[in-house]
Amino acid sequence: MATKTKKAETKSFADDPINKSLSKDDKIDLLRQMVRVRRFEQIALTEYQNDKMGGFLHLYIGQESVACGTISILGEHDHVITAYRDHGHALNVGMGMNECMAELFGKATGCSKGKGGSMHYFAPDKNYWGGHGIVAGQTPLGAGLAYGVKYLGQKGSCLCYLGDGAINQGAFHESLNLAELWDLPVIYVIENNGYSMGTSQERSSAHPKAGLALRAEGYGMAWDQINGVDLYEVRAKTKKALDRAHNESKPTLLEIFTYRHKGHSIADANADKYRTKEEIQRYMQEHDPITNFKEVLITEGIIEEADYKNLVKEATKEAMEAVKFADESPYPDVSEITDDVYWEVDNNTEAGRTGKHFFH
Amino acid sequence: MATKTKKAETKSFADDPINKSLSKDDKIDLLRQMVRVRRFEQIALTEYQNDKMGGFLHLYIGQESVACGTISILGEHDHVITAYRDHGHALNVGMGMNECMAELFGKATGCSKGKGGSMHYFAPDKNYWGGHGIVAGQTPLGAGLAYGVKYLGQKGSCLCYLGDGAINQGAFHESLNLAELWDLPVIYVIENNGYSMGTSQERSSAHPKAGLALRAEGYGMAWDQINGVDLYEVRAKTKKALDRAHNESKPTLLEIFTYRHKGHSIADANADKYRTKEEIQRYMQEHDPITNFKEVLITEGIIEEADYKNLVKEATKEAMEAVKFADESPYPDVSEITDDVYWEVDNNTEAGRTGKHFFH
Amino acid sequence: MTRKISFRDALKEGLDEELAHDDNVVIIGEEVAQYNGAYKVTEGLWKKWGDKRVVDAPISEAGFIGMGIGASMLGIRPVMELMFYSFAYVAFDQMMNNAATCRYMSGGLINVPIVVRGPANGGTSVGATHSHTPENIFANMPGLKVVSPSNAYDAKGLIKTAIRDNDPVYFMESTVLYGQEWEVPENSDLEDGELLIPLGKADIKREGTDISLIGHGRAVITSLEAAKILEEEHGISAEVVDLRSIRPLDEDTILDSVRKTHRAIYIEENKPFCGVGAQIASTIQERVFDYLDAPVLRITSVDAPAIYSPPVEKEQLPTAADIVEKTLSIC
Amino acid sequence: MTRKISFRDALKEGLDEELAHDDNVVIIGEEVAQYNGAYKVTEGLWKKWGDKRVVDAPISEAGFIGMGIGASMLGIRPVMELMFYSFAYVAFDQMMNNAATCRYMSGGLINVPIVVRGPANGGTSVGATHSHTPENIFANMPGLKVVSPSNAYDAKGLIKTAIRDNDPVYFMESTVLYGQEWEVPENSDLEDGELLIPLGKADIKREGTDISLIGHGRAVITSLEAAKILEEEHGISAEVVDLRSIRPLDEDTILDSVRKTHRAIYIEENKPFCGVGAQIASTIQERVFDYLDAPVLRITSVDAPAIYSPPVEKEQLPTAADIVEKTLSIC
Ligand SMILES: Cc1ncc(C[n+]2csc(CCOP(=O)(O)OP(=O)(O)O)c2C)c(N)n1
Ligand SMILES: Cc1ncc(C[n+]2csc(CCOP(=O)(O)OP(=O)(O)O)c2C)c(N)n1
Ligand SMILES: [Mg+2]
Ligand SMILES: [Mg+2]
Repeated sequence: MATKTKKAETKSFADDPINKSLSKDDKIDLLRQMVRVRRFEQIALTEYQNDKMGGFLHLYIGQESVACGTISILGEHDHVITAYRDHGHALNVGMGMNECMAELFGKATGCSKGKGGSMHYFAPDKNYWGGHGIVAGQTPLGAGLAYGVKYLGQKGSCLCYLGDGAINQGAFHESLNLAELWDLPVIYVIENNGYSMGTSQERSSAHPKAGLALRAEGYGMAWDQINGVDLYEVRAKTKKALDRAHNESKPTLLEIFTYRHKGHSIADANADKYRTKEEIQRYMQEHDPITNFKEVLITEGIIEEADYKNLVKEATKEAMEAVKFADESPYPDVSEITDDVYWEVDNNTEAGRTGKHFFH
Repeated sequence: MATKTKKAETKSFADDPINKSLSKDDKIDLLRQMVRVRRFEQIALTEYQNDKMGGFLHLYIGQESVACGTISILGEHDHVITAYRDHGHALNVGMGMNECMAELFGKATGCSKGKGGSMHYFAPDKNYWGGHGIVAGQTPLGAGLAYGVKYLGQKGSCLCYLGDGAINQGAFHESLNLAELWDLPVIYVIENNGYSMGTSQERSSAHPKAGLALRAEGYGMAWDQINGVDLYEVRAKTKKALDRAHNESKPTLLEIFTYRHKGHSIADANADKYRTKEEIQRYMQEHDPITNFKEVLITEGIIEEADYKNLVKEATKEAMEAVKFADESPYPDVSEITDDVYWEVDNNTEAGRTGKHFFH
Repeated sequence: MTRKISFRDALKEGLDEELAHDDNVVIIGEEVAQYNGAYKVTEGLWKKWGDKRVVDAPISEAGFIGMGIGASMLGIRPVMELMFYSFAYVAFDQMMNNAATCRYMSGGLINVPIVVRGPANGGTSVGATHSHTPENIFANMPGLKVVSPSNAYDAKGLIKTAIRDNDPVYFMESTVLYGQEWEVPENSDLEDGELLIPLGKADIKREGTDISLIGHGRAVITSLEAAKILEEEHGISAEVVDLRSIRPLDEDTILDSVRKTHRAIYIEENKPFCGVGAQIASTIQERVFDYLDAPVLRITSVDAPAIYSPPVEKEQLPTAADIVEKTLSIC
Repeated sequence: MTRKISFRDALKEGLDEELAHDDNVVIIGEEVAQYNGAYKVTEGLWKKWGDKRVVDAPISEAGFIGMGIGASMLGIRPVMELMFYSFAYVAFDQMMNNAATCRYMSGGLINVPIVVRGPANGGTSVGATHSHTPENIFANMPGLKVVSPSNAYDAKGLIKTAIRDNDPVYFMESTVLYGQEWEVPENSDLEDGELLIPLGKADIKREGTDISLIGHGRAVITSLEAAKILEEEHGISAEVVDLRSIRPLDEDTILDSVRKTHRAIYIEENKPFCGVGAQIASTIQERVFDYLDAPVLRITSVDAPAIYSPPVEKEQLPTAADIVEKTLSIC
């Protein structure tokens, strides 16, 4: 499922203007971003096992190129919203490891003050609108962010990510129709990792052989498919969609083939039952987007193996410092449970002071 | 929008086995059915204006060939479910004018004891499962009826009707995916009359030029488009879908082009504002399915104009008698408001007698 | 202050004024623009304000309300019409989760200044699926606000405030009231130049000393009828308290009234189980137990899905006679 | 009767027995078959019963629950799992309208023997959108039945009855209880050969004379803890009443208990506004007003969306200490 594009084709995407214009440092930065995401999550996983957090932890490991590639081309009025597997997007829009780790620990210093947890990272100041737990529930919001950008007269867009399982929710279908009907500059990105929890794509989605992106056809919407292993391809093809959004105010449906190395979430005990060990191994060894891009940069003569090791070391250090930060931060106070429910109450406005808002 | 097939093509559908096998009487019966539906509704409309009923009245006038043609080919294990514009389907499955008219009048003798009204006709004994008011809300039910038929090991199907506006509801999309994924013998029939209330198809649905049925492609589902003016075509093409359901247990999405002569409902004061008078006139005069089929039967030498007049007279008489029946029937008693809520209570079972079920 | 206008026109005026007041206000819903609104609440607004500000939506309530929620995060102030509030049920996840919890789950970084309005009432023979009255259901969810005006004056003042509120406000009307008229002042007759009624302030619609008839929406009008009969035919002085907004809730006004009258009935057109009346009755007995001379009673719709049959449905909803009878049972 | 099994296994036994009892019972839900259930409630059932009887669904709750409703009209008895009951919100229209009103709108020609089950609880740090507890919301709708067992024994007996019931039953569980064990008899130890508990019968989980602690679901377990503390540390004898089913509701048992104790607190993990406790408190004061020595009090979750922070969420839910404190305030 995951990799349709052959190695040979890859070359051409490197030559795409959006990639050609990258400086050496830019390229190293892209690799660094992916490494940061991976190390952040690997260390978060350890801390989960150390009982530092609760609830869910959906790891992005294996899919780093998708968030990194797509977000790396965004500009001032481009917005991002995704589902619960949201750490990669968060770090790529520029959120710090500290507030992200502290959120996992349920600390008041977390990006959501410990109120959202792993599934609910937010950074509106960075055009990042979450982190959403209800499958496909974010897809109308994505249309809305695009609607807002357009309404405000800005040249912008919204990138809205969803999983291959999420395409079967009604809200997504309604969003596609609205997006095409109203010319909303939204780009829906299906991160197709082949599985929704333990259910393979074939068992959850009826679709023509060509793939899930074909769902766009019924709406007359533009679509494309991308080999997610290749960061250059992700950037090049997403750029086309972004141009369509910026210049024509038209939506696109992208299907990016990718793979998650770990289980659905930390609680997924069956991760190597519904997928063969061989399949997992193959993706980890032959189709890892980080390894792939590292090798591209080595081939391009931009880095050496040692530089890569150094990136890993730096990212590890950063993540460990985030753990320390999270560890040392306080939990929210019980009295703060009812903060952040109503804007008017939080801001102590006349409206917030009128009538009773809470009833326990 | 409505009529794509040219007159010339029509001939061939008359020769389709499903139509060839019709006796003269069968053909007259088909015409009679359409005439009955029309007269029933025209007289219901008058009675509405006489203040005999309340709420909504969505007339099927102009679309009669769709219910008549599709339902006329059904067998023992084929089920029918539709939306609120449900009188045509009801009479075609064999419901009587009496219980249908009485339902409009809100009488206890109505098919739903006066509890459902115009939008909610039911006759499970005739495989007719309503009559549903929430747009597209019936589409998962339709999948479920097909699921039930299949589960019970019967060779059957479910015909599930919806409007062109209804295709944009999430529940419909979810139903399409389930139907194709699980090989459910359901036939979704889009009765495309070009408008959802005052909104034209172009303003409500994004779709490729070829039409709404193309929505099926994203699911790899079979589809077809039908000129609803031609009863023979409706029967012939629906038969193919029915065979697919019976023999392969596979779903089909049909788009039948049709037109409603009246407003969306009796309350639609704008019926000739969002559509030009010329358009309405054109459909009434040139594309009326009853006139069309009457002419076909005259051309075939099966009836003469006078026979048709007679059919109209009979249907009028039947409808007027239904009015009388409805008029003379009692309203449900106020004490019956809480009947028909719980099966266990209605049947006075142990479960129905245990605990409090009602709280006013 | 002698001008009388309909509930419908009062709403329309409120919407029109807010469209003028803030460029970011946009009205979205099925048939709200070119068709002028299924119930004509938005009549003329599309003509006046154009395609950008008044938008016809396809039949995709989850999609377009969710879209409105997303847009509101960027500062747009969408006023969404549900043709019937019953259709909220296909948009329920968007309305309960995305509207109510995004602020919370982001630790207060987001707010959702959206209004979702439309009729939530029975009594018009449109059947069970079109007659839901989900005031209690939405008010159950912290993060949401729920408003239910009983008359044209309140409707205008409350819709304007709702649109300016920075939290999601669900505004539930009654088609039965749309055509009825009440006094609504011209702006030129108002000191502030416009009519704004705060959320969270109940209104004593009639003063009384013997019993408090408390309710929201059209039930308040029925209660006023009953109060008249009680006074004229039974010499009972009933106070009628109109919640106006259900969340935030003006408990003080309710409790003060009961402290004075020592008796209370909650009247609503909603279904009984866990209705708004349950919340209010429970609160009254908890907070002013010693003032009560009788249990707090409740009047609701007869507990079944809405029946179609027009004359019978009238009896399913609370009537003035029901209120008089219940009042006499404790007065 | 010494066998102890977990709440999870009790449910599984109930499902397994009903799969055997009636060929038309079919289990449908996300990950219920090959994955063995997200919470392992259906573990082993797919292996035992095969593809026809235990079915994995795509993430389309409105679609597959609506489908189940349609199938149930033909006599199939679908038992649908919601991985979290919170996901009912995307299927809300199907669950409120099609399940609850088709019987009514057809004048009684149809019945919908469906069960929709799954966990509805907070307390596991899964955040606001995954921690909804909509007992009150579904019980508001006539035509629906709502069940919320507090322990393994009840879970088994109630799920079996729910599946055999000819009306739609919404069955709400708690992941927090899944792993806990209770005594559940082997069928061979039962006179009738199987465990069936009627809906609409509350259960006195502990007898007492000074106060009635009434609740449903896990709040009953918390109440039992509190009752022990009250007895041991304060000499107060608390009676604990477990509703088991919320609709139908066993008002008699509740009222009898209060007639005896003269004091009552309703405890639930739901949000307060229009919660089940509001309904019960309102009923108690209305029906046994003169027996009450104190107002009926309520304990609920702290009124905000569910907070993630694990240690803080513990404090958002009712604790035994909360119950003890409230009890002492009126005893
Ligand atoms: C409406 C809803 N149904 C079910 C779930 C439970 N759930 C969470 S993630 C998931 C699988 C989603 O798979 P996919 O969309 O492919 O995304 P991936 O996890 O692979 O990134 C499920 C079933 C949910 N959160 N929301
Ligand atoms: C969920 C929902 N939204 C809105 C409505 C109001 N409504 C009833 S019919 C209708 C138009 C439907 O048009 P279409 O599907 O084309 O069917 P037609 O009336 O043309 O037969 C609308 C908007 C509804 N009943 N349910
Ligand atoms: Mg996936
Ligand atoms: Mg139409």
